[in-house]
Amino acid sequence: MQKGFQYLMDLKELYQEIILDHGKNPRNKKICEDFNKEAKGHNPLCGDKVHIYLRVNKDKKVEDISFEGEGCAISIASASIMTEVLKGKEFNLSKKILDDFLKMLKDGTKFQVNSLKENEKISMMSLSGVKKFPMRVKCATLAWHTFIHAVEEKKINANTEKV
Amino acid sequence: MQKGFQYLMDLKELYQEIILDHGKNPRNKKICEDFNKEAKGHNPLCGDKVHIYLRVNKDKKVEDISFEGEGCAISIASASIMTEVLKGKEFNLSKKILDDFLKMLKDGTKFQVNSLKENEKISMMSLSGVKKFPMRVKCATLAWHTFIHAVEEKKINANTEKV
Amino acid sequence: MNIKSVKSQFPIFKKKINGNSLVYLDSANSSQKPKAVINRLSHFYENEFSNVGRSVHSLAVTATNRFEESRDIIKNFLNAKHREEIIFTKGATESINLVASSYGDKFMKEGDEIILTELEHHSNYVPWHYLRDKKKAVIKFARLNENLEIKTDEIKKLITNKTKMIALTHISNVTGGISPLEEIIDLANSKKIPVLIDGTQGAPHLKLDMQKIGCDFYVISCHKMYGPNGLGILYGKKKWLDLLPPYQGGGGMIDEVKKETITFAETPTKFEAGTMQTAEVVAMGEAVKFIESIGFKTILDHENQVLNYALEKLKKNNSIKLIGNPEKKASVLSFTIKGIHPHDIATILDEDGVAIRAGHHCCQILHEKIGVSATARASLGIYNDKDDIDVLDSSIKKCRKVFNI
Amino acid sequence: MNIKSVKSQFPIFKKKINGNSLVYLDSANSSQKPKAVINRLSHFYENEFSNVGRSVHSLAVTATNRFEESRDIIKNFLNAKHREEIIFTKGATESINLVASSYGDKFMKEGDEIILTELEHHSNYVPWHYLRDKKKAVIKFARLNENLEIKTDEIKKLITNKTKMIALTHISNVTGGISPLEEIIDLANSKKIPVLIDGTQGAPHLKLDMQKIGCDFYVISCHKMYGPNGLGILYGKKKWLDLLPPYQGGGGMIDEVKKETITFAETPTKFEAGTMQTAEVVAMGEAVKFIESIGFKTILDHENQVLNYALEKLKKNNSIKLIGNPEKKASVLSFTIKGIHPHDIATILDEDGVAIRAGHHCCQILHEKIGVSATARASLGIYNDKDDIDVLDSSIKKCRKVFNI
Ligand SMILES: Cc1ncc(COP(=O)(O)O)c(C=O)c1O
Ligand SMILES: Cc1ncc(COP(=O)(O)O)c(C=O)c1O
Repeated sequence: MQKGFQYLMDLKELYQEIILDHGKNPRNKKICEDFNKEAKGHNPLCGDKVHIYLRVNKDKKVEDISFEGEGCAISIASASIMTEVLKGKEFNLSKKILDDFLKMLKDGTKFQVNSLKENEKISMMSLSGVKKFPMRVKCATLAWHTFIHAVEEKKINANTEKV
Repeated sequence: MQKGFQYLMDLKELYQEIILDHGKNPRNKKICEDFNKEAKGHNPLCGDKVHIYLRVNKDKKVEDISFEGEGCAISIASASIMTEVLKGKEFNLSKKILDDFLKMLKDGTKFQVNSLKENEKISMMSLSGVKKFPMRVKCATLAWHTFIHAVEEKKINANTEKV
Repeated sequence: MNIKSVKSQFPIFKKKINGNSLVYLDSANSSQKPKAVINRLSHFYENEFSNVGRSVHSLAVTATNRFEESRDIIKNFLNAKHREEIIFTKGATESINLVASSYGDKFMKEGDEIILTELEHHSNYVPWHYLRDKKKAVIKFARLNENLEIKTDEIKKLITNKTKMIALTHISNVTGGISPLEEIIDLANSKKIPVLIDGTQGAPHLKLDMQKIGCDFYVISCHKMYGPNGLGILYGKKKWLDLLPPYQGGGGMIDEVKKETITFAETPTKFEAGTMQTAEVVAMGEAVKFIESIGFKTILDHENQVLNYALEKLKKNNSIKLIGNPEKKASVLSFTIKGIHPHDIATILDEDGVAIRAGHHCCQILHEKIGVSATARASLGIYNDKDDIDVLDSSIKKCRKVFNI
Repeated sequence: MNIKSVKSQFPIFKKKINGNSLVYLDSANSSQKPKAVINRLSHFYENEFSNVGRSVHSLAVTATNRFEESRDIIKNFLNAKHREEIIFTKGATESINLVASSYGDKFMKEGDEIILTELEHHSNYVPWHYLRDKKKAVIKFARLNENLEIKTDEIKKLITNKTKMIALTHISNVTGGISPLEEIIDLANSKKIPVLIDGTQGAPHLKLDMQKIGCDFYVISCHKMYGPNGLGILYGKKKWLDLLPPYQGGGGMIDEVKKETITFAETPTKFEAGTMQTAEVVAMGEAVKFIESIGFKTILDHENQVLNYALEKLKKNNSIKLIGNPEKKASVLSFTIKGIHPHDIATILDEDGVAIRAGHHCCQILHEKIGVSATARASLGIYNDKDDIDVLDSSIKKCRKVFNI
């Protein structure tokens, strides 16, 4: 039962209050006004879908960001958290934050980006519980990969099968 | 070694003098004159090939029969023996003889056709050694199946894969 | 049926999942394997292994005999008329690709129509989609009724004199609904339209009789019926298999090869290109023996009991919505819980050792129809019992706790 | 290399054939399996079995991880650049069919030319023949020299600006000749013509490095390299795999499915339709580990020693004619004996437990060229030693006795 107990703890960590909150009441879940970049993402195995909208200014700053989509608590919470964290940030910084996020999910490394605010870190870290649930990592990363597709204006949809 | 010895005996039975003789000096290995029926047969697994030629008269009697082909001792001997046995016989009788031959190879049953001469029986029975060598049964039956194809004027080649 | 003794034949149930006994409710995805099948594989590799049909040495003779014996076992199991009607493939998916490609190449032209249903698995749609692309053919989807059942009338409506194929599933892998094959095949026969049955979910749960069913093609995946991975069966009426061109090309399926021309062997050989899955074919013979050792009637009775028990129990749980309500149903139970995504359900259930599947189950058309992108699915095998359902039920209740709803 | 200890890892050698020890000289047909591979299969079925990539429960996660780990193992084994360049198929035959179909559909048109050689196995001809039929393409066969070797010049001669594919074998399954890949691929690259290498016989006997070889496609059958039945590998350069349309359609390889349109996943997923051979893929990882545990250099040295010993010995036997005399040669030895058909040879050798193959070895074009319809073939695996060759030699001598010549 030792292992069963550990797993229960893992589950509680996976579905932290903050995730459940973002999952139930996602922020920026809409089509943002005057968006000028967008991309769709899809996780073919479970059917999770996300559509990211960005309004980017000449200085490559994300003035506004929003999403639409459907999926599990993890993927919706992750998209919601992402929009909160990346809004107002520059492209290059965004990419670094994304790297940090992916690395955290992969091997738990600490964030490299210094400018992240404490609450941003906390909300990103709330997703670190997926580390113990390998099949759920794709749920947590879908929105982020799709963001990159939007930024780079890739023609093909983001597809977690690939990444 | 008991089993090894038995097998050696089986081998001697398979390659009886009479088989080796027909294999080395096949009878009726040519294109017979004025043939009016023919068929090709093929064993795709080993590459054995046979081409049967028949001259049949109005009374459905096999006036002449011959073959060309290449293959192992068993298949050549079998074709050679077949031509000797079936020459001069009527279609219907030939089919009965063929049935007898196939049954002998399958379960060793005695011949039903009474009119077979002793030397015909002996040469046909010389092929019964293949019973113990299942993969070689197709070699022994190729010519016979092809004969039926010739008689029935089937469009497709006889193919031991099928039978 | 003594479920304990059946279950004990499946080694995997000795395993603990997160400290709990395994409650395997994902058999529609792939079934677990009995010891006899696993042992047959090992035994074959350890004692009898050789390539089949291509050598004359003793090992090859044995292997070839075992291989062809399996074909006979399966022929009898399906009550096919001829052994040449049994073709070994990689799986149901390849079987359907084979038919769509070979039949399509030979018999379809621009504007010809294929009738599918909204219930089909992607494997019974994508290959026809290729054909649509290639031949400029038309695909029509028969609509399901409110219970998500296939109704013969809906198919009848779509038939025209251009209809060249009707392809539908025997049992839905989402609703568990059993299709009215008899009616549909009678209808199709009367119009001389060939019918392909996707039997991937049918074969593990229903007694099959090809001569009685009367379909032209029936496809099976062995891994869903207690058999090995990587093996499928295509049953086809001999009259069709004789007519169809070969599918893949390679060793073993030819008659004669020259630089300018190639002639092909006859069925089943012409459809079995390259080295076959000898060990798997032999092991599949053992899977059929395993099924027959219990008996289909016993299996059906048992699975139906467990299914009905599950339906009763889950219907009492107000937070659950069942997907589809077919009158005739077997072994599959899909559902959603308001406010909790199926993926999250699956993760939480897994904590208790309950293995279910979440997603669209390769049926996106159906999911689009019902307006959800994913559902949770519990599906039964011969080894499940009412205790499994009790664990499922209490585990489902836990989901709401984790989600605080 | 301690041959005794290697051989002892293969359970089949405990078996007696007609009272004798098994002398297995049919590895070019299919190799025997080491205990580790057989055990990995059983272990997977008994402890880890689940369908991959389609469920989120623990078993499925484990199975998916094992499956994808195997892809990595194979990627490293072949030194491919990307893991997406490794596609699992049913066998070499399917791999070639896949390329011929997908590449052909997209890149070939009427009058385009494919260059093959007279040495090719039917599996590397029939799929191109289909393409010839379908696209009205042209197949040209590069001629072999008197030693039955492929020469780059003969290929060069055939190249025109319509040449769209060069497909040839790495090692011949009849002569054992090793093709001059480097030269040929350099030539093809300089003309921007893609090259497919049939590595079915190459992979078990040579250290492979895809980035060094530089071919566009390389195909492998796992059952010939100590791995399980029913599994093949297609290596393809990513730039091609990204461009090629999918092959079979079904579950798992799609992106989104609607009634009118379907979009597909990316490589390798788009080429892996339907339920994959999970257990076999996992076991293949073990086969690679087995090979690597001995080391390719050791294997090569050992096999070459045995091969040279065999060549020496058989050349002394005047009644034997060896087929082909390639300068660079590996592991295969085909021959004829005047007056005795290869089938009869195989039957007589089998008496002594010697398993060889007799026939055209799926190379009818080659056999037509040399003017015999069948040859006898002894082929080596890692488990053969000089003792095996001694038994072979004395057994061959016996043939003449049985035939009284
Ligand atoms: C050179 C060569 N190519 C292709 C093949 C086909 O391999 P498989 O039958 O495993 O698909 C073989 C083996 O039969 C071979 O020896
Ligand atoms: C109804 C149905 N059809 C077809 C398939 C495809 O079977 P496979 O993936 O084994 O080829 C499946 C299983 O995934 C199925 O449930």
